[in-house]
Amino acid sequence: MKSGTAVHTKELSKTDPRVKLIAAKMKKENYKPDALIEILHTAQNAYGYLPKEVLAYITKALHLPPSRVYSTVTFYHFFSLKSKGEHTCLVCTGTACYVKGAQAILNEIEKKLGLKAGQVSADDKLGVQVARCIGACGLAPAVVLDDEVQAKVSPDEIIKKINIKIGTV
Amino acid sequence: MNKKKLATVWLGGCSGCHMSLLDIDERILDVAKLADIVKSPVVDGKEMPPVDIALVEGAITSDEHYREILHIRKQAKTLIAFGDCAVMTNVTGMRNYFHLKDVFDTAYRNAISNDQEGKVPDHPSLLKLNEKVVPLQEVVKVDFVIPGCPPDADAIFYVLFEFLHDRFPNLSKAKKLKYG
Amino acid sequence: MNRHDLKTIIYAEKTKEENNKYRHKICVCCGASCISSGSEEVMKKLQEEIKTRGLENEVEVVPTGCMGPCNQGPLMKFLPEYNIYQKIDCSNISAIVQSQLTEKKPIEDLLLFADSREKPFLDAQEDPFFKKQMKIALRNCGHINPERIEDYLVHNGYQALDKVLFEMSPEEVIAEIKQSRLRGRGGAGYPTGFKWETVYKYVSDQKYVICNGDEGDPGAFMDRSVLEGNPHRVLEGMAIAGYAVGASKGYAYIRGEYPLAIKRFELAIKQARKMGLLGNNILGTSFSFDIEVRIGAGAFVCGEETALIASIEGKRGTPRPRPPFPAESGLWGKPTLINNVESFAAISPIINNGGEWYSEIGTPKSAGTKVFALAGKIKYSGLIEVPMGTTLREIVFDIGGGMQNDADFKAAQTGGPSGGCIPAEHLDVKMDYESLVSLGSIMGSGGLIIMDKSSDMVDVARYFMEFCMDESCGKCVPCRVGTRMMHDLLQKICDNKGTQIDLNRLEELAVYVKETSLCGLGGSAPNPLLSTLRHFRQEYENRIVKHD
Amino acid sequence: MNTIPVIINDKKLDVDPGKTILEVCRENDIEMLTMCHLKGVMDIGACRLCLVEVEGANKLMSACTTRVNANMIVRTATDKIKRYQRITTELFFAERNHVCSVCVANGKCELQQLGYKVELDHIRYPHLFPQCEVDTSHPWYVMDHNRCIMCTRCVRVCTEVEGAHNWDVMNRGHQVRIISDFNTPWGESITCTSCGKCLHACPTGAIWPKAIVQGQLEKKPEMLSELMEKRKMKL
Repeated sequence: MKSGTAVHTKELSKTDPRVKLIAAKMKKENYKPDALIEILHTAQNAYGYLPKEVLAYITKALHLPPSRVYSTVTFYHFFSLKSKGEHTCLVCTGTACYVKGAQAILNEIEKKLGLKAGQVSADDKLGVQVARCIGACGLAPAVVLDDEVQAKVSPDEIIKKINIKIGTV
Repeated sequence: MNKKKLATVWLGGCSGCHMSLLDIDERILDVAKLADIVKSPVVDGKEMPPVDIALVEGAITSDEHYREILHIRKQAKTLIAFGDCAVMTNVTGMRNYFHLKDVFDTAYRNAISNDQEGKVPDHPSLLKLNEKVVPLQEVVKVDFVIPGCPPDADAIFYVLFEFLHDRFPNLSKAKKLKYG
Repeated sequence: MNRHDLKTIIYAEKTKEENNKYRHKICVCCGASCISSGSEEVMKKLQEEIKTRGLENEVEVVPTGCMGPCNQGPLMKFLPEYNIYQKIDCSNISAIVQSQLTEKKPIEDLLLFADSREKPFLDAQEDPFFKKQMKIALRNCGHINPERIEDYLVHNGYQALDKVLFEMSPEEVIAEIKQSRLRGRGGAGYPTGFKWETVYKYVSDQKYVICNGDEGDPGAFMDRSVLEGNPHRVLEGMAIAGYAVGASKGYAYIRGEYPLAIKRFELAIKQARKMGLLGNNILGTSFSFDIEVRIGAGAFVCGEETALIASIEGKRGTPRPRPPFPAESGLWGKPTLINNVESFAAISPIINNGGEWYSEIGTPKSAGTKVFALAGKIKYSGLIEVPMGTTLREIVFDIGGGMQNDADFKAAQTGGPSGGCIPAEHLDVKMDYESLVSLGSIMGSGGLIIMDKSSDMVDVARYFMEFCMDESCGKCVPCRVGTRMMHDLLQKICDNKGTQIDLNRLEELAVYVKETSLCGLGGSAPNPLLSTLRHFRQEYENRIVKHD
Repeated sequence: MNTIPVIINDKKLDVDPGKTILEVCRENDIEMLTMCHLKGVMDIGACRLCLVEVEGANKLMSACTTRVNANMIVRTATDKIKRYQRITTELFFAERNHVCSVCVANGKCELQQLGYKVELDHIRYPHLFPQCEVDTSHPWYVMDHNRCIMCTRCVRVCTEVEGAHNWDVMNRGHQVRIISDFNTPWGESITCTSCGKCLHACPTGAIWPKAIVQGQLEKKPEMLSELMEKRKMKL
């Protein structure tokens, strides 16, 4: 069986401020299909990811074929169809960070926390991701912990910081 | 002219290629004039002596096949991958899309027809399946390939006949290239 | 606003600057890198300190764009002395201000590179890191507040736009750019003037100008720094291009990973619109031009121009075969000019100083300067700008201060995943388009990663191949399957399981993918592999299983 | 109409300007290998089988997307091109799970024919053996991703000919897959009209009607091309 997403999903609440945000953005862009990516950015910022009912909502409003929206969403790595966890740990694996030990950080996270890149912990507390380059090469190796850049970190340090975040210390 | 020595071997396959070999019918007599079949599932020879030509059916699926193909390579002057399984794993390789453990579970533990015991056989005398099935070329140097599932008897005879006359066959030029 | 109004504003701002009541100017680097190491906190603390000392009327504190030595941040610069302090700790600020402003002498121990040079240079301009550089694209980065259009205006901002609108015809602008011999800074090095001329020649009711700021090479941050440090310069370049080719609409496509650059560029657009430097009838002329920002969503292939166009149109960023080139049929099928951020940043100095001036910088075939993002196992990493033709040795050992821990230089990777490596025996190679190609590498957008003996070149090739495999759009067969196949084979060799046959297959596939791929991503994906094979073949051979 | 001279494989031809190299070759019985091309729908130049050498061009050009110019000199069958066509075919076979012997399209498959044409007797590269789904949710049809070569002919036919846009492509790189709607099981699609055009557009045994078994598939891709021609005439 296919594990897909049905198009018919529950309606979104019109009073949800996040829905209002997306509605306003679509109106501002005149419901033009070419603004799809801009609108997806707005939705992703509001929800942290792109829930299926939000995609269905946008698809309907822009009169786009569902597969066209889904194909665009899955093409760009910025967009996520899954919740990324309450706290996020983004390990930069750009060349400079790679040369300076990004892999060791990932290995340590896997060893100590049992999470590989792209995974979210069972309790949804922590999500681990990798970035191709966050452009902070002078600070390599760099890790972004909940939007905060941790510069020149060692594997031990980052584990400590994560543990403080998720409250296991 | 000295008679050549010919062997045919059955590894990870369904023996369909050997059936097709038998389909060369009376032309087997032409082959017999030029070569002795010294080892084959259809004759009595069980050891693998040094041979001029070895037709190998089937892919490499286990530790036993692996040892066997290395031995065949040592013994054979010309090693021919015989049929789609030997050439590109074909049906034998269809388990490669899954983990071996899942394959065993499906066959022995979760199958409707099992006797409720659901045990994966593990007797030491049984061969051990490799995680992935590979075609012959991944393990040894292969001198010629006859694809097809099974290859047509005409194609098999053509290839044998050419090799037995010390010529190098060309299936494509002979319009006998076929898969499936 | 018309031309006269603009002149009035500039005059007023300049007068203010000349009658400067401030004795000192303190620049705090607020590039993304320094912000990450805490420069906003430094900024706040510094302002408090100035206030406590009652110096608000004597000292001006300015947040600026990137100053260059990014791994020494946060950075703080005192003008006019040009003393730069590095790795500012908030607890030191009081002492620094006391020493600089009251005792009139710098604290040497805290100056830039004090911990790594025998003696730091008091005037940072004398430091080889800066002395060997020549800043054109980055000219005002690190000096002006990127969030104030007035700062840019005082530094000759929008003078070039003014000049082309009132004194030059589009043909003359194109001729000037052609004379400058500027080549596209995005990587391929196509002559910018010719590109402009081609778009200019197509007749259409609508044309577009696109600024490619989808800097995707891992290890490259030139465009980000320019956009963050001096967004108006890029904006001005785009407007001039719009005038020259006859476009009234521009798009700036900026990576989603650069929120600060997006914020500052959007602010710059707002400010420029307000001043009448964007929008309808710019400076009272009949020329109208407006810019919209489009945010990238994390796809390296969108740096390829046809993929970028698809992305702006709200679709999957997959490239299409060329011809037709975007100059003929681009965004929504209209003639479209696409240039890189750094190329646009070079336009206004060329107009102000003349094409001839620019063409005399650099080498005969590669004119001008190039910005590099210096990173890896080097003492001073960061953002630098040098004349074309500067040798790799000068960049690594003079500007970069040599190797970290004085290790031996092994190789430099240029052009990221599309480029190649330069081994130690070619340290004296001139950094220009042709010389790099002759070594099997490319200029690329300017990422420069320095590696020492600890880097395993087969693993480096595997790393870049993995990148290309993940970033392949999946449209054409050679790139979609070929990069995966090459990656798997490289992984096998890295795991010490590869054979000579695998190596042969790898080489054959590399040439095949290079020649048959639909776009530049696939066309250059084998470059790191081919160049490491060329210069470090032994490392591959050593990994190979020898069959009996 | 004025014609322009071109030279293809050392043969001088006078052809209509505006045509693609592929069209010109096909009209003049010059054999061209293609996979993603389907007459009547937009060409995308993705399979790279129709690459030709054009004198003066610094790279190989896809014949399906390149228009002829006056005095163009084209070569379609050099050793290099033949070698590359073979590698492309090998990569097609190695990418997904093509088992001809159990396939509905066996004997009528365009990929199989391609293999014979490039004289491919074995694949030198390791097979990737990806895990692919078989979508049997549609009442009449099956979508088997094991046999899909990502030519996207179904996507283009569904969008351009039928106008339904049920199909599209998700993900990128080697993880691309054809999807209906939001990666919805085909049988639950709200856009599919069940017209069956994708079936005939598909060059392999990836899309097929449930009523048939191994080796029985009949496809009529030329019907789709004809349909587009008829529509043009009506306009």
